Amino acid sequence: MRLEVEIASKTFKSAAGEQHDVIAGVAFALNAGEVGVLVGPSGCGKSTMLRILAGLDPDFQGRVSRPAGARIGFVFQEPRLLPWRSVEENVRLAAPLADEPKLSALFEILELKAHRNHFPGELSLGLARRVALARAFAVEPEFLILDEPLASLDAALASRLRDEIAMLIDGRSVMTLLVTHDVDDAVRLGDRVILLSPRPARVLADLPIRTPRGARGEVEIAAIKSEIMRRIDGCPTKQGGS
Amino acid sequence: MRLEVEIASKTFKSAAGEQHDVIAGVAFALNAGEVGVLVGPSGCGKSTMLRILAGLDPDFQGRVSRPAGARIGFVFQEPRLLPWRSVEENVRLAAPLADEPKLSALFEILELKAHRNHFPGELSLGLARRVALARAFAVEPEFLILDEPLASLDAALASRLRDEIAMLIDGRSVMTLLVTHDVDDAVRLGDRVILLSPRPARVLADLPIRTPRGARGEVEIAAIKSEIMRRIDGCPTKQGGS
Amino acid sequence: MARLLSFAMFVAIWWIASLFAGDAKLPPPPTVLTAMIAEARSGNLFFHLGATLARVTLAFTLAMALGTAIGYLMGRVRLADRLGDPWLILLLNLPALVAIVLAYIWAGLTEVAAIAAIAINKLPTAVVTLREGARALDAALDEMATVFALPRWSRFRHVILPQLSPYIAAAARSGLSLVWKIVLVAELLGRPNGVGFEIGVAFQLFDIPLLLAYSLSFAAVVLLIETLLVQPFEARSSRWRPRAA
Amino acid sequence: MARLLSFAMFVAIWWIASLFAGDAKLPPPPTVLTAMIAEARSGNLFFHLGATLARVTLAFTLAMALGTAIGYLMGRVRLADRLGDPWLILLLNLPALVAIVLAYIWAGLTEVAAIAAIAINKLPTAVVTLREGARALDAALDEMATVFALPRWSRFRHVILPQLSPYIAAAARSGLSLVWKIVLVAELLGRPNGVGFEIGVAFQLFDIPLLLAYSLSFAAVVLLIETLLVQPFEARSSRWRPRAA
Amino acid sequence: RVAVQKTGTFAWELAVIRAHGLDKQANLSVQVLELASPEAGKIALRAGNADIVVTDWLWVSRERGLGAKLTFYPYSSALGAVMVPASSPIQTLADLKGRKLAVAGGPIDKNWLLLLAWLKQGGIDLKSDATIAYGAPPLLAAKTLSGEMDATVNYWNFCAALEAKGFRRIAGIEDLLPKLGAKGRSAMLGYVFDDKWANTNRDKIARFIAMTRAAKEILSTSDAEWEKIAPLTGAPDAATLRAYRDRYREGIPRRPIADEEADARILYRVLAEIGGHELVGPAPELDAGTFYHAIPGD
Ligand SMILES: Nc1ncnc2c1ncn2[C@@H]1O[C@H](COP(=O)(O)OP(=O)(O)OP(=O)(O)O)[C@@H](O)[C@H]1O
Ligand SMILES: Nc1ncnc2c1ncn2[C@@H]1O[C@H](COP(=O)(O)OP(=O)(O)OP(=O)(O)O)[C@@H](O)[C@H]1O
Ligand SMILES: [Mg+2]
Ligand SMILES: [Mg+2]
Repeated sequence: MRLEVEIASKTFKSAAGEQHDVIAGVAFALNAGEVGVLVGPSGCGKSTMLRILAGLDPDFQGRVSRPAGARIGFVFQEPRLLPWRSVEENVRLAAPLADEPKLSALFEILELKAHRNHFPGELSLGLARRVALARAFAVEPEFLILDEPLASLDAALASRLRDEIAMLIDGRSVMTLLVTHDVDDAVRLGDRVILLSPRPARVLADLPIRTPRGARGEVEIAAIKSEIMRRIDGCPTKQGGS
Repeated sequence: MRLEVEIASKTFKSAAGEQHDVIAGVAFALNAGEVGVLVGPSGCGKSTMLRILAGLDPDFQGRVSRPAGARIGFVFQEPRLLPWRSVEENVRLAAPLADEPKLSALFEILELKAHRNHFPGELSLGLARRVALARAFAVEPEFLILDEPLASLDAALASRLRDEIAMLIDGRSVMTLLVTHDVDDAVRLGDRVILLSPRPARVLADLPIRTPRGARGEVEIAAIKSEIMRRIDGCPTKQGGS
Repeated sequence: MARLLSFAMFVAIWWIASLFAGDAKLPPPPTVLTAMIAEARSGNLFFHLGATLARVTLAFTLAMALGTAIGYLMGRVRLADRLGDPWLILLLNLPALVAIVLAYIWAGLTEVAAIAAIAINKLPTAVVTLREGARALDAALDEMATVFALPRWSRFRHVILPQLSPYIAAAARSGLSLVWKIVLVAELLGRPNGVGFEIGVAFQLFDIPLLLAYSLSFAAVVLLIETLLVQPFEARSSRWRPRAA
Repeated sequence: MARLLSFAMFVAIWWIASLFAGDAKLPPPPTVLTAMIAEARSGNLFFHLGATLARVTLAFTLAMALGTAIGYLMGRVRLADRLGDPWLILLLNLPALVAIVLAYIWAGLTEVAAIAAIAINKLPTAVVTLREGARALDAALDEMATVFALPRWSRFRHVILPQLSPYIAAAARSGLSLVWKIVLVAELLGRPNGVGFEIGVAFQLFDIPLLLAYSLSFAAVVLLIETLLVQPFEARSSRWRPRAA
Repeated sequence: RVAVQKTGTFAWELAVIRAHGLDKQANLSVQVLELASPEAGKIALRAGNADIVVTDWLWVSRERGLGAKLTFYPYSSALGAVMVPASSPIQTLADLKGRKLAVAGGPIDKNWLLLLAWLKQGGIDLKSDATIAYGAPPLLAAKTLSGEMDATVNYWNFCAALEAKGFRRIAGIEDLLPKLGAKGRSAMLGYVFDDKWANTNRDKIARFIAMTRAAKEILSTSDAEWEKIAPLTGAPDAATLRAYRDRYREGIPRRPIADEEADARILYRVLAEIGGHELVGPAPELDAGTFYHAIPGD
């Protein structure tokens, strides 16, 4: 199972009639069990690319070879829950095969136990995002797509969930694509970090991280982080701001 | 102008009929020109509190004295734009008094210039959030409420915007309430950091920062950060995870 | 409670109005009630009401089912909309009388002709409403359903139907009222029973109390169905909505 | 293009059907066209069409305006819904015939009575549709409008109206068709002109080509309005919607 | 002010009146309200938009019983007929047993009720012995023409049209009346107006009646006049027009009003018996004031 991406270009025609180039040549490949991380400025075309890779948008120039018939788990950038179905029903509808112990465990990890019977309109944004995560994990995906999965969560929970995601990916050979603005997350989770330019997106750098996730020391992580920061040219690191 | 908050309790009755206590006693005060930062775990009741403070939810136990008739600028946790109006119209509708140079400057800062005529459905989430920021700033608010304004933005842009927000607040005496999960943001922007417990929300600590925003050195910032981390008991810091 | 109050108010206003207008212009409630009871006693009321209800049920079900399907298609598929639109406007604006007369001419003075004619009259309004509903469907949820490979039925039931339901409710309510208006014409023109037939008779005799007795009986049946069946169901299925003040 | 094609198809099917059914059952297009041209020559067509259009316009505008306001209120305010609902169901299920007869008896065989009766028939279906629309309004946008203190008019125009617009479109289209059906009854029963009057005459004479000529003329007018006015406007105002495939 | 059905015979008369200036001679200003359906006239009268309409004494008496004081003056004795296709095996009314019968105007139509009453005397209950389709007169006429129905009981003008198309007239309803007790052709249709209005406009009514008599005279003597009003009748061919003309002429009432009233009284009883309470309302007898007597020369 392998994902091969070669998007020559993708343009949107806005309702006002203007042409917007969003992707201007992105090519990379991803093997089963690998985690690819996409990092790029806001509005550069990451979500657009994920939609293309998931097969939701056939209107682009280029070629994408996806594992045929693979179960996809997609955490969209917004929760995209069915407002008229309870939290539990939302998860069960996407994953009819998931059994009760599995769901219980997921809800436990994501701290959603008290909210099983809530409707999405009764959740905080962070809770809704966690439901979207539960849904994506419940389908036991072979291809996992995460669009900023840890945004809107507090630091403690985010760090716990990051570890859970890592565990999940390592446990089974899930092919994962992660979009994040958090370089720390990128380095701790990714096997390959793909840096994108501002719109229209091009690949600035494709950095493989060869040390296995579990074995990465703080020093190595800091080194890769500063390497990434350096590549995103002209960008002051967050730590050094103000 | 001063905000005084004394919420004894707030409960929601869910559609399934369960009672959910969301706030269990939160009291604090905020002066004009001050920035209060609310930090608390996801789902603890922060957004609920902001809605009460903005006068959107009168159904609670307690007392809130708000500056009467103050212009409010609210950045909701989701963008809440009118999908059928262009970016520019969305801003202009909320701020009919804003003139062209002002809008231009705002769009410039928020890197929205290319998207003025787009409809919200044609924006990335990060772009939409920036439009929501533009809208809140365009009204020249006397009371500014920001619910995770910098989520979904890349580190570089977020840091630049943080500086812009600081400048805006310092320039005029805006009373500001900020919700964030980023302790770094909290310490760099806030004059007072209010730590909240998990649901139902109580005030864990109300930490004033006496050094003016501009004069805070990296050392002092790190000290306050570790103080905050310590207070959020049992919580591993994000940096120390994995 | 509020419903009862409102109903009492209705009767009161009617009564007062009839006092002012005089018997000939508007019979007071007791007169109509007497007529209603007399018809009920003789069994006529139930016989005709039953006949009409059977026709209404059939035509309504037919038109709603077909209308929903066609409306959905026209809302989703651009080409279907383009092709179907002129037909739709034509059907929408075909007078009930013409449709019914043509149906009777072609299919004879039969039950089938009557029901088909009524259904054809109602169909386009259901299509038009559902088309708007289909156009307003949320693309984001659609993508979600596609990615998670929801089976066709589950997708229809859990993703699409709830979004269409306000449109279906509107089409059903106003559609029922339309069917009811048209069934009367159909019965008037060529059926030997039904409320429309009786109303035709009452009309020929200019018997206003009888006219009102039959009209109100039908309204009462619908009111009953609404109160006991439709509204509890609606309340249940819209629980998820944030409650308004 | 697709519209033209569809229209041509319609005429073709009609023609073929009339060949099979025979002149008596369904007159072929040229016969109807001849009748139409004859009526147009004599000026009758335009006179009656004009009279009916004037009535339709007035009654439609009245019913839509009032219906939108009441429907919005009932969708937003729980109490209004509770109080108004029984009345609504009653009005919905009041036969057109009864409403028209009562209106004529009270207000005389006047233009006002006719228009009021038609508007009253259409009103409840507009209310029912708009009520669903008002119930489905987005609370989040409402909060936004409150916080930013949008003036009343601006809030109505930019926040509420766009959300109601699919419901208004549905109510308008199906409502126009209802008004048209009812204006015919009203004209049949008590107006000395209008398409309904002519259709009544044609029916008494059982002149099917004339019947069709008048029916289709009206449909043609509506088709024209749709194509030239409504649809371009709709296309413009729904530009923001993500385009479907 | 008079209300007429645009396709009705009253409209023909009025056309003649106008063409010959009869209204001016009678010093009347006739405002005609043309309407498209038979029931519209009753609405017009009730709503006060017309002073005179044409309808039957049955309804007048019923309304009087219910409190609305209307009154009636004979206009036409033309009634419906039973029509069958030329080749039909039906020869007499008794043959209608077991056939498919189209009844115009519904179960309370006077033609139908009189037919029923007549057959009942012969021991036939057609209501249960035949397949009956009620419906709108024009539709049923068309249905009989197309052969879907074996026979139709219809209004005289539709019967005339059928006759012109070669249909056979089994019996005119007016022919049945003697057996039911009437002495002659009873004019069931008449001008109807309000008592009160009549009392204050006695003279006007007299002149109006005289004027319409003159018009009837013209129509009964002059064939050329029929050519002129042909477009009004909607007759598609000369044969139909001829049928209309003959039936119309037969229907002109020529009997003294007292005879009419006596017959009406008898027929009312017959109708009350067969049509029941639903038809005649609370009164079992023809209401005494139903007929208008103040016309000189009756
Ligand atoms: N309408 C409602 N009905 C029932 N419960 C609700 C409703 N709205 C919110 N809640 C509950 O209130 C709690 C607090 O929600 P709130 O949105 O204030 O959280 P938050 O602190 O903003 O979280 P986050 O950081 O995830 O945005 C949540 O547990 C949520 O489930
Ligand atoms: N339907 C559309 N029509 C026109 N332009 C669009 C459309 N959808 C997206 N775009 C444009 O494409 C660009 C990329 O959008 P995308 O959502 O992929 O960004 P992103 O990288 O995910 O950003 P973010 O980090 O803010 O989520 C944006 O500039 C946006 O304006
Ligand atoms: Mg994105
Ligand atoms: Mg929140």
